[in-house]
Amino acid sequence: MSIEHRDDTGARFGMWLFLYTEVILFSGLFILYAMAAYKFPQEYAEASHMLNIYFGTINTIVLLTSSLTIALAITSIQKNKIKQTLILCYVTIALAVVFLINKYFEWSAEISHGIYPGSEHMAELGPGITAFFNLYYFTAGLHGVHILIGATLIGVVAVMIAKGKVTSDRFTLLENSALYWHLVDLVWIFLFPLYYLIL
Amino acid sequence: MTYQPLKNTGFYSESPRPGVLGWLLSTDHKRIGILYLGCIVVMFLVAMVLGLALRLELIAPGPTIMGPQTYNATFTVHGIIMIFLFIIPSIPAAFGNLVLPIQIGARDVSFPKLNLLSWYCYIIGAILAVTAVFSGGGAPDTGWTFYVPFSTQTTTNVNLAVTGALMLGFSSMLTGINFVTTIHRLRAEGMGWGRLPMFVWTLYSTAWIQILATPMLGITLILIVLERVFGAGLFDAARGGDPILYQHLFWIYSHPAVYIMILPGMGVISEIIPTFSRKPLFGYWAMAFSSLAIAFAGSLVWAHHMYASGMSDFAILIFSFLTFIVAIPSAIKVFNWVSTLYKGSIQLAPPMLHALAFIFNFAIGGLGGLALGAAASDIHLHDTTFVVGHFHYTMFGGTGFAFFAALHYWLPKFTGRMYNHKIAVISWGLVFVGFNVTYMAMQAVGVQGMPRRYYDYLPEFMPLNVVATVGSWVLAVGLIIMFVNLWNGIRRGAPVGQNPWGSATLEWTIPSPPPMENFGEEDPVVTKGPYNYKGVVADEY
Amino acid sequence: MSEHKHEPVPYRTFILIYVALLVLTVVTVAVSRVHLGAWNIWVALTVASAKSSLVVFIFMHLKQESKLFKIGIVTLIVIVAIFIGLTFTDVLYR
Amino acid sequence: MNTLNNPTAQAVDNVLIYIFGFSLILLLGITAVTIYFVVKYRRSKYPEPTSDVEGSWLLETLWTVLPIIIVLTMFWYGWVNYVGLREIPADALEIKGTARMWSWVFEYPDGRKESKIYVPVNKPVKVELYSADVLHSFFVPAFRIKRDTVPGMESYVWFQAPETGSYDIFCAEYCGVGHADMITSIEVLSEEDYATWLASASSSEEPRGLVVLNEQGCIGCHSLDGSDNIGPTLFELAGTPREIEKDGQIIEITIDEDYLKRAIREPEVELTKGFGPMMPAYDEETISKEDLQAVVDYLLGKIAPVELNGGKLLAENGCISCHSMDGSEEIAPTFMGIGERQVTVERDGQEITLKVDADYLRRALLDPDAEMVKGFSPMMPAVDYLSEEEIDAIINYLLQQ
Ligand code: HEA
Ligand code: HEA
Ligand code: CUA
Ligand SMILES: [Cu+2]
Repeated sequence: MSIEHRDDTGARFGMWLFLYTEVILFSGLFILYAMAAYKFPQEYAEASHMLNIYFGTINTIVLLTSSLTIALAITSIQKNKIKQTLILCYVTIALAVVFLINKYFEWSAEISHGIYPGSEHMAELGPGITAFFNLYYFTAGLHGVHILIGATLIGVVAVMIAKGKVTSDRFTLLENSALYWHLVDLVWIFLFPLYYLIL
Repeated sequence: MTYQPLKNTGFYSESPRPGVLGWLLSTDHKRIGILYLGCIVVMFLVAMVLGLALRLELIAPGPTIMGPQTYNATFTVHGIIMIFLFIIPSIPAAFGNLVLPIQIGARDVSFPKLNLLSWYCYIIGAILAVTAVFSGGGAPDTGWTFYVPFSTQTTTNVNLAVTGALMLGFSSMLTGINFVTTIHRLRAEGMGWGRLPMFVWTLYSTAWIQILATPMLGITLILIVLERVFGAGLFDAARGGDPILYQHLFWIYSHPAVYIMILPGMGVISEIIPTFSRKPLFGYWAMAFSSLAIAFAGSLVWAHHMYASGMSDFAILIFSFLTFIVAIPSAIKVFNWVSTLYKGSIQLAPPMLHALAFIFNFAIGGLGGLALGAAASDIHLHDTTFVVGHFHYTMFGGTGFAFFAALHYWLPKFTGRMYNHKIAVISWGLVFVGFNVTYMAMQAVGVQGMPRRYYDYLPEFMPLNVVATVGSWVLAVGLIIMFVNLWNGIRRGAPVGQNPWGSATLEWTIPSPPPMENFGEEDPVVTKGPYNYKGVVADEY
Repeated sequence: MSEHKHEPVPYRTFILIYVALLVLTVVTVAVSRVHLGAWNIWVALTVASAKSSLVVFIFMHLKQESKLFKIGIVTLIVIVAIFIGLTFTDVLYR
Repeated sequence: MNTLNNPTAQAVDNVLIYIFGFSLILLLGITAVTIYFVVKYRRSKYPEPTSDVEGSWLLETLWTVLPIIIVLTMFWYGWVNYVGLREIPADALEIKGTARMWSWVFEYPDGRKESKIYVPVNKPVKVELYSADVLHSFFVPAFRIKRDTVPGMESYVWFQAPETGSYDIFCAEYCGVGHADMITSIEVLSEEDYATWLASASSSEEPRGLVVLNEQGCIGCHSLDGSDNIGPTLFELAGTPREIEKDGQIIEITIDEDYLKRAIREPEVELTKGFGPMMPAYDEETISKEDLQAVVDYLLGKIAPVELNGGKLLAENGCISCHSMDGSEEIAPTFMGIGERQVTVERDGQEITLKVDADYLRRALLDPDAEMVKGFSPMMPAVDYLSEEEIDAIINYLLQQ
């Protein structure tokens, strides 16, 4: 037995541990959110009204769908349906792109309203609202970065599937990038109500 | 002494790739361990020289060898290097990598490539931190705590330094993930949880802290950079932020971090004391669980750094209470170490001397921690040089000495050569005395009320400061002798057999230095506990 | 290393979960439009937790994983709760 | 550790002594046992261990429970005493303290601003703490009190001084280059001195320019005595040449009114060579036009030197606390009517009687013990720290009594 022995469970466990670190990373921002929300309840409600709930909801659905497709991809690779798997991966990536485009429109709309960190319009809106939007931009921004990483990961894995490096009995890489993608979804599941839905 | 070549050179000669690349691209845990060890020791020496400079400045009131700005930059860089580049990776990354897989009977860690990656993160972090000193707006002057709003306003090179710290955090995190997985998945046949050497237990607890606390540092530092670049004002009161929340986020990582520093050290001590008493570690399970307890309770006490910050009194009540609770597992450990000596057969070899010094220093540091943990007394002691004394006692007197102990204990194993014992003992004496003189004086002047981070002070604080500075010279001499002696040992010490100390853990059952893949053809099967010295004999050197 | 291969999860399960998630999404949005004062945030969080547990257990296969994985998750949640909770002891009583 | 008999210090010292005491016992105990074992069970004496106990749950529980009890007492004692530091006596005198890089301003109920705290003896004092820029910390070792000043947040400390005297205030939270120089003091005055201090609307006596320099904390970085520390000194500026750095290049100028005004309103534009851009800009709100003029005039020496007031000096330097103005002579001769008085003094052994005059008074001030007034014991410190002018002022004042 050599060191290149194979330990899929170990690999998955390692990935989970990595996801823990991601959760803590975001929890830092959620701590800041909670404290400010306690300090400025009214301002928070006001501010979240300024966000466009339709963008938010659409993106939620987009992400949930992408989560589904990547989950299906794993089953289909286990069933050794390579072609189907690839398609599911591509759909997932496509949805990621849709999400980002959507975000782009949303942000450009807000920025055109002069709502962005450090703008003088924000300064006029007062501390509570400023705090809300600062956090909103940083949290959503960090989440966006994760979307990019996740999509790239899935892209790489897709290539490896096509090349036959990832197969029906050696697909831990796909599983792990899927896990990562689900985490991105999880973060959004909390981000969405906290920023778009509080009244 | 006359130079004798080694009979086998183990993993130094066997390598898929020859030459430098064989090191820089190696995924072998021993080679990575050596890489870490080298960098860490260099960083240590650099930061030590800075520490010496700090003491020199404080030998008299007023600017003696440097002005305020230089002094602030010096203790900041000293602190950053010592914390992020020396002490946090010191034992886990260096000795953890070298020893852990062998001790559990594995051929490598679970993710060798990740392991190499984490070393590169360390190097990048180190480079960023060093360039921060010599480039742009000048060396950072925020203190290693990067407190806002000062850290977001100062014109010095904070961004680079912070990014460096970020990379180092990432490196430490990856090591943590690697170790937890390794310990869960790669234990050899028969290596049940009850047979893990205590060093493995402590590394396991440490790894969990590294995983669950480090990301908080990540986000905090990211926010500082964003704050400086976009001027967002997340911690700016005028814009709905809260400077004290920064301190919470920072300490949520940085208090657990102090247990990242001490736990592996405790592990080393728990290996050495049984070995040199030829007697099982007293209270194995108590020791194992107290390690986990420290890791867990350690994440509940962060705000004891903030009693004077304007935090709510209720929080002070809670955190003061929890702080005292976290002292208990440490107490248990101390008592168990001492009991291990009882009716043993004690040999005062250099590693053992360092281990005993560890107990003494750590006791002083920790008991000092109690005075800091109590609400009323901390109000007086907070941000005085007493705190500086406290953490040098725990970090240097504790982890530092554990690091020296580990060097004296394991270097023969991984270099195949033995250093000169007489000189080792002498240097130990000097370091021990110099250390205590230096930091006892520092603690005393702190109780008198001298604030920390002062390059200049009132005359009444002078006598003790002089004592401390003189002490640091003794310390310096001792350390230089120690490092030179170790270096000579590595270069041309007498070759040693596979078990010079008569230890019972697995790493001593294979040649020194160990071969690639550690164990021969078939995997080891463990049949006895880590501290069962029956029939184990130390071979001559 | 004994590698127990767990059976592929049928497509149907995933689809059902997906539908459930969509329903829950609609629910939060709907609830958030009616005024419940402080309750809104709690409802929102409960639903979010429900959604995330669905994702974690089914989509992420936690259901099939060994006990170790589950203990890990619990630890994580406890730690996050501690971080947020203890921070509140300051901010709430300042 | 000098235990001071003031409430806050007592509270803290109780805890310190309790914990340090316990710690010492524990440390000595543990060390003693360790050394005993190491010596007794040394390998030369016992080649093999004489026992192979693996542990004892009895002991484990013992040394888990005992320490818990010990530390809980420490915790509770620490907490109750801490509460004492936060509960302010009702009749406390309130002073508003603001920290800024790198100096303190203390505002009194009557709106007067000083860079020191003046309080009457034995009166509880509450200091409300604010910060104008970054974190600082109000630390008085003698009273064992410390509290950060946080921008956008109010906090406080309280203390009560049973003895007159001067107590150092440090800044204990790191705040940049000036951190170590951010030192001022609490002046605890006797009832009557405090009264005189209140009466003497002190600030109005000094030229307005100097007052502003003190209030705004300029003195924190710019010395008045010619020594450069964080900022260039303000000593004898008029007409002196300066190398300044303006957008990139170094130019030589001679200091004049406009330059000084620019240097205060927008310091970062023209930097004096060798100094970093650290000085905050002072706009109309902080320093009004008039004050700016006053400052510049003062700096350029355009105003008559201050008329030193001997009476005030006596009060400030605490002479009044021993030498009364009303004829009473508990500790030392009274100042009342000292101008035309005969005194009998004891000079190296023999007694002599002499008429009080300028040089007698000078001798008495600079070397009090050489000529002791009959019936009084030597206890007065030589006031040689006073400047020539100040001593003259005092002497003139006394002779007029
Ligand atoms: C290795 C690092 C390390 C370790 C192990 C510790 C251990 C402890 N520390 Fe320390 N600490 C630091 C590193 C460390 N610390 C650093 C770096 C800072 C300053 C950061 C900065 O501001 O720059 C700091 C600051 C610090 C503060 C804040 C001070 C201030 O700024 O106001 C406090 C306050 O509670 C504290 C408490 C403690 C306690 C209670 C322990 C306990 O874990 C100690 C437990 C150990 C013992 C109790 C002794 C051994 C036991 C016995 C001898 C048996 C008998 C004991 C009993 C019966 C109880 N530490
Ligand atoms: C592991 C951690 C560690 C270690 C080992 C040390 C070691 C030392 N430290 Fe420091 N120290 C910190 C961590 C550490 N420090 C931290 C975190 C801070 C807080 C920073 C902040 O406030 O932000 C601090 C702050 C700090 C201060 C307080 C600054 C202030 O608040 O005003 C002082 C002052 O004396 C000091 C001194 C020293 C000294 C004299 C040593 C001595 O132990 C050094 C001994 C070594 C020598 C005397 C030199 C030996 C020479 C050689 C080994 C060979 C030479 C090699 C070459 C020439 C290549 N340190
Ligand atoms: Cu102000 Cu330190
Ligand atoms: Cu701590």
